[in-house]
Amino acid sequence: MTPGEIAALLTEGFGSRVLESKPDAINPWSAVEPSAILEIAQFVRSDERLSMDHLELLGGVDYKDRIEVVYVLFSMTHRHRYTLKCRMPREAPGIHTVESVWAVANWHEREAYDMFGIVFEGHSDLRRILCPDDWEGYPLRKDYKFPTTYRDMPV
Amino acid sequence: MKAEYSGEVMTLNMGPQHPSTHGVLRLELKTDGEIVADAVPHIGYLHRCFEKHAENIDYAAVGPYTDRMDYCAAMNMELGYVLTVEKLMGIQVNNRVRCIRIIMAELNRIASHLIAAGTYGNDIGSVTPYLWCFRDRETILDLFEETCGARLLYNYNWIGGLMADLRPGFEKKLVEFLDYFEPQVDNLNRLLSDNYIFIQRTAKVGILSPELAVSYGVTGPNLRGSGVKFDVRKDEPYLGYQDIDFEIPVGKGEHGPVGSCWDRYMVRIREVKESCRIVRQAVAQLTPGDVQESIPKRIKPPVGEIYMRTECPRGELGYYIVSDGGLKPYRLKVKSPCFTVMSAFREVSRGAMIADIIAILGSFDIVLGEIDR
Amino acid sequence: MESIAQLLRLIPKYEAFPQLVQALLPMLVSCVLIFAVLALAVLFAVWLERKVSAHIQDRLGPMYVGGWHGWAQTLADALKLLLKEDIVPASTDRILYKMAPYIVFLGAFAAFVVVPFGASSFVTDLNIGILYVVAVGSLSVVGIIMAGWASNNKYSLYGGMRAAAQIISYEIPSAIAIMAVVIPAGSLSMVEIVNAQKGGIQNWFVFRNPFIFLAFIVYFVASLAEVNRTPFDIPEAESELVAGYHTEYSGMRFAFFFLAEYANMFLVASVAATLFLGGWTQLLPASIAPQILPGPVLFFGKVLVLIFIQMWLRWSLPRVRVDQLMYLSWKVLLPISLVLVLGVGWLAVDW
Amino acid sequence: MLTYFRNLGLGLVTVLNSMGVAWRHLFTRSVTLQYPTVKWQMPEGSRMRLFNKIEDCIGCGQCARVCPTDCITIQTEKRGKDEPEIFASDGTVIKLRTYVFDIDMTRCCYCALCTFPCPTLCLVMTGAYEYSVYDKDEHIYHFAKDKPLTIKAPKVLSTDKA
Repeated sequence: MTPGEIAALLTEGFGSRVLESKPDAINPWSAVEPSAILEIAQFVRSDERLSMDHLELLGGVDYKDRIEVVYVLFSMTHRHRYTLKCRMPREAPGIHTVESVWAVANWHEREAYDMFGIVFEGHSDLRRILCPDDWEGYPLRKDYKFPTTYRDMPV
Repeated sequence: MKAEYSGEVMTLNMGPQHPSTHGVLRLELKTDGEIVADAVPHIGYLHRCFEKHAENIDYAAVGPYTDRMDYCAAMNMELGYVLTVEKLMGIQVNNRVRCIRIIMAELNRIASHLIAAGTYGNDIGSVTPYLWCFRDRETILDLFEETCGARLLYNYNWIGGLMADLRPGFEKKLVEFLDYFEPQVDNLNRLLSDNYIFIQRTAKVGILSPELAVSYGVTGPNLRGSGVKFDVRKDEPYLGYQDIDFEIPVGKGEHGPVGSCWDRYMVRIREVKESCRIVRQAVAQLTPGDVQESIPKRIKPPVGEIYMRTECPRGELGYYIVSDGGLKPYRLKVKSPCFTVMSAFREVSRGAMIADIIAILGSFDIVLGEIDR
Repeated sequence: MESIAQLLRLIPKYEAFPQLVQALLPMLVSCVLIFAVLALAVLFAVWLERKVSAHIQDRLGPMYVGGWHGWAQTLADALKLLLKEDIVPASTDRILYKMAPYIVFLGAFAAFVVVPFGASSFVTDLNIGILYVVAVGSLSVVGIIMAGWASNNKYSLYGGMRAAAQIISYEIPSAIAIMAVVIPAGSLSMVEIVNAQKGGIQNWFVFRNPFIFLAFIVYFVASLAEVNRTPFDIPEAESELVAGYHTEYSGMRFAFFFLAEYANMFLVASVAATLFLGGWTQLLPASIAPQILPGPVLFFGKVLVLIFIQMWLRWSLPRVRVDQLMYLSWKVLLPISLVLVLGVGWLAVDW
Repeated sequence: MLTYFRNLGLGLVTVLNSMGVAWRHLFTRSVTLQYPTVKWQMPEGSRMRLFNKIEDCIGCGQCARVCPTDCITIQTEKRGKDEPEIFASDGTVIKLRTYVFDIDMTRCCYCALCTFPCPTLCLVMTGAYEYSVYDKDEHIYHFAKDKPLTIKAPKVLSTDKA
């Protein structure tokens, strides 16, 4: 299916909760309500026309005014790809986990939490994955100040 | 082999400094005697914040950093990054650059699979294949060194072209090497792959079912080992792979259920043979031309975002670049194949024995530089 | 030992020494002699192993130390280990930790008392020779378990437990395979066994009948496991248990473990050579030519061939897993060795 | 019962097979290169230690700007009007006196990005790979020969990145 049809399918299925779609960009995407992410994920995976069974990438992006979570989905059977985006406020970014839909999301969400501080409700064990467990601050945020010492060792 | 365990549990820390964790990985094993009830991987010991670096240096300077991610297959890492930025900027490269990139990427794939096969023999206990594989890999490194001057981290692929053209006589040396190398692979098979002890150690161990593999986002030889025929070079051809004919080896489960360690290992060995075929055809398609003609003076990609995948020896490597029109990438996220395979490790290694944990880890062929970035 | 005793009588005023010293002195001299022979053999065996492994892997092996092909490499290693700091980890069980390497070496060293190197050059001719060798051989596993337990390290504990399980379960098939030789030889004493194989290659037990030939293979495989050599080197599996039972050892103690491993290898090869390949008897049939080469040269030749095969196996086979090891011992070697003894016994009775 | 003996036979045959392969390799020529006595012959394009021919350097700072790890620090000052005109070997006039040109080889990542933008190609990567030292500071190579005439606050040309 072409990105245009996917965008149409999404807006027809979820109407107002699909905020914006850009099927003709190099990387076709559509912005989605953060609260509806679990439903859309289950729909996108179970619907046989889409059957996006391969979550390729789940990454956080810090735009100055908001934090976004990007889901790049791919279907092994139909060989088409589509991107979903959820926009969240910078102060307390929180979204529901999609670990139940794609098991790969478990580690990717832990990395997004570690790097951006996005809290994924319902995640099995939301801990830091790359930085040490007692590391303060979220490194990949734009306003991140480098700590001078870590456990009084110069960094 | 699902052995349930009873009795009290001893936690055994395997790593981060352990001879066969292929890098700084810590496995927290909950063992009862030899049976391992639960293996929790801890990563992050080699985290060098590549993505933060990438936001502070310009596009051309990110190249050498991408080499450092998967240091066993640096050429494929650069290639992924360079192709993504070229697609974002809409740069077209001439046929010579495309063919040289295919040759270099496939040679690097052979070298990386040789490391995987050699260290896997070492993990299972026989040291000789390790030395034989590294002896053959040495010739490939000499070819790289003669072309771009470095053996392991090349920075050879630039955005829009290559650092240097092939030296005269490179094609002759390359074909000579391929003719010498192909019988060596059968030699290795007779020593290791068909050895009954090796088959016993790897055939019914670490079964990764196709559904579990897709759900855990496993890609590359590990996915093909589970019988799923999926390869980015065939599925979404880039760089001119569409007019090169080669097959995708898939695990068929000759010795026990599909998706065992032996299948993943055998897929890599057969892929080495396929790569030799690809290199021969790419050498035949070489046409004269200037390799640096379409390198832009100043690299300022338009505003926008891009996600592109390439087939690196360990799986499907994806670069997601967001550009705000400036000289530096606004956000660069890397989808690393070993990261996803490692998340499936806990599921696969439940109920295995300690010796199997090493066999499963070796068959996944992970590189910690790529997991921790 | 008698020849040594005569030699000692040549010392002037030998009779003046007290009676006890006169009895103990020959034993002491022969013990030192055996230790010297063993140390030299181990030095050569370690160098040979590094050269064999090198050339199998298309390498060169030691080339610099001591001139032609680095013959003094093992001597240099021994000296280096002598000077290395001998770390005893803090919370180890001190006495066991210190005694373990010597017990492992004792197991191998004590068994050389009965091995006949030549016609008259053996220490004693025990009439229960081979039974004594099997009994003392199992002493080294006690040392390994002590090392595993004492170094207070989880990996060493695993190594020790694995060694216990492995050596105990492989002693049975090797003991039964030895019985297959004792029946036609008619006596347990090693000297008698060698005398029964005198007179050329056709009298060797190995070629006596097919059952004994299979018994030789069973014994060789079981002895590989007893000595922790690949494909059965699970107690000190580098890739799984870091270094198994001798992870915490360093300096001279580690050198002693190394010496003990090669001494064990040497012991097993010499027992196999004495039992199956006719110890120091000649190769050519007696009818063609009498024995020209001296006994020990022939004996060491056969032992070196067997040691080469052990090294060759080590560098071309992967390692088995613990449960496969147990399967091989109890389900394969044991039944086969029982059948072989049955066969040999059936042939030995002259109908 | 049959698979028992089949496995046994299979085990024996494949073990002997791999031992045969190992035996054949006992007699193949070994590939070791005995390093201290026989040196590795480096191809001429190999990228090892950096070298800068200071006479040709016009102090433009292109290399410092493009280096991903900021290991080149350059300090220059204008040459006075009265001083004699000096030219690089390929004829470009040198208007700046570089009195500090340091390359810190411990930070260098050997990517050779600096050798390409150099206008007079005075910065090259030589084939020298044996330069290990006991003290890290000895790895900071100082190529500048001139002395600064007017002492003023050092203007570090290489933009100080994060």
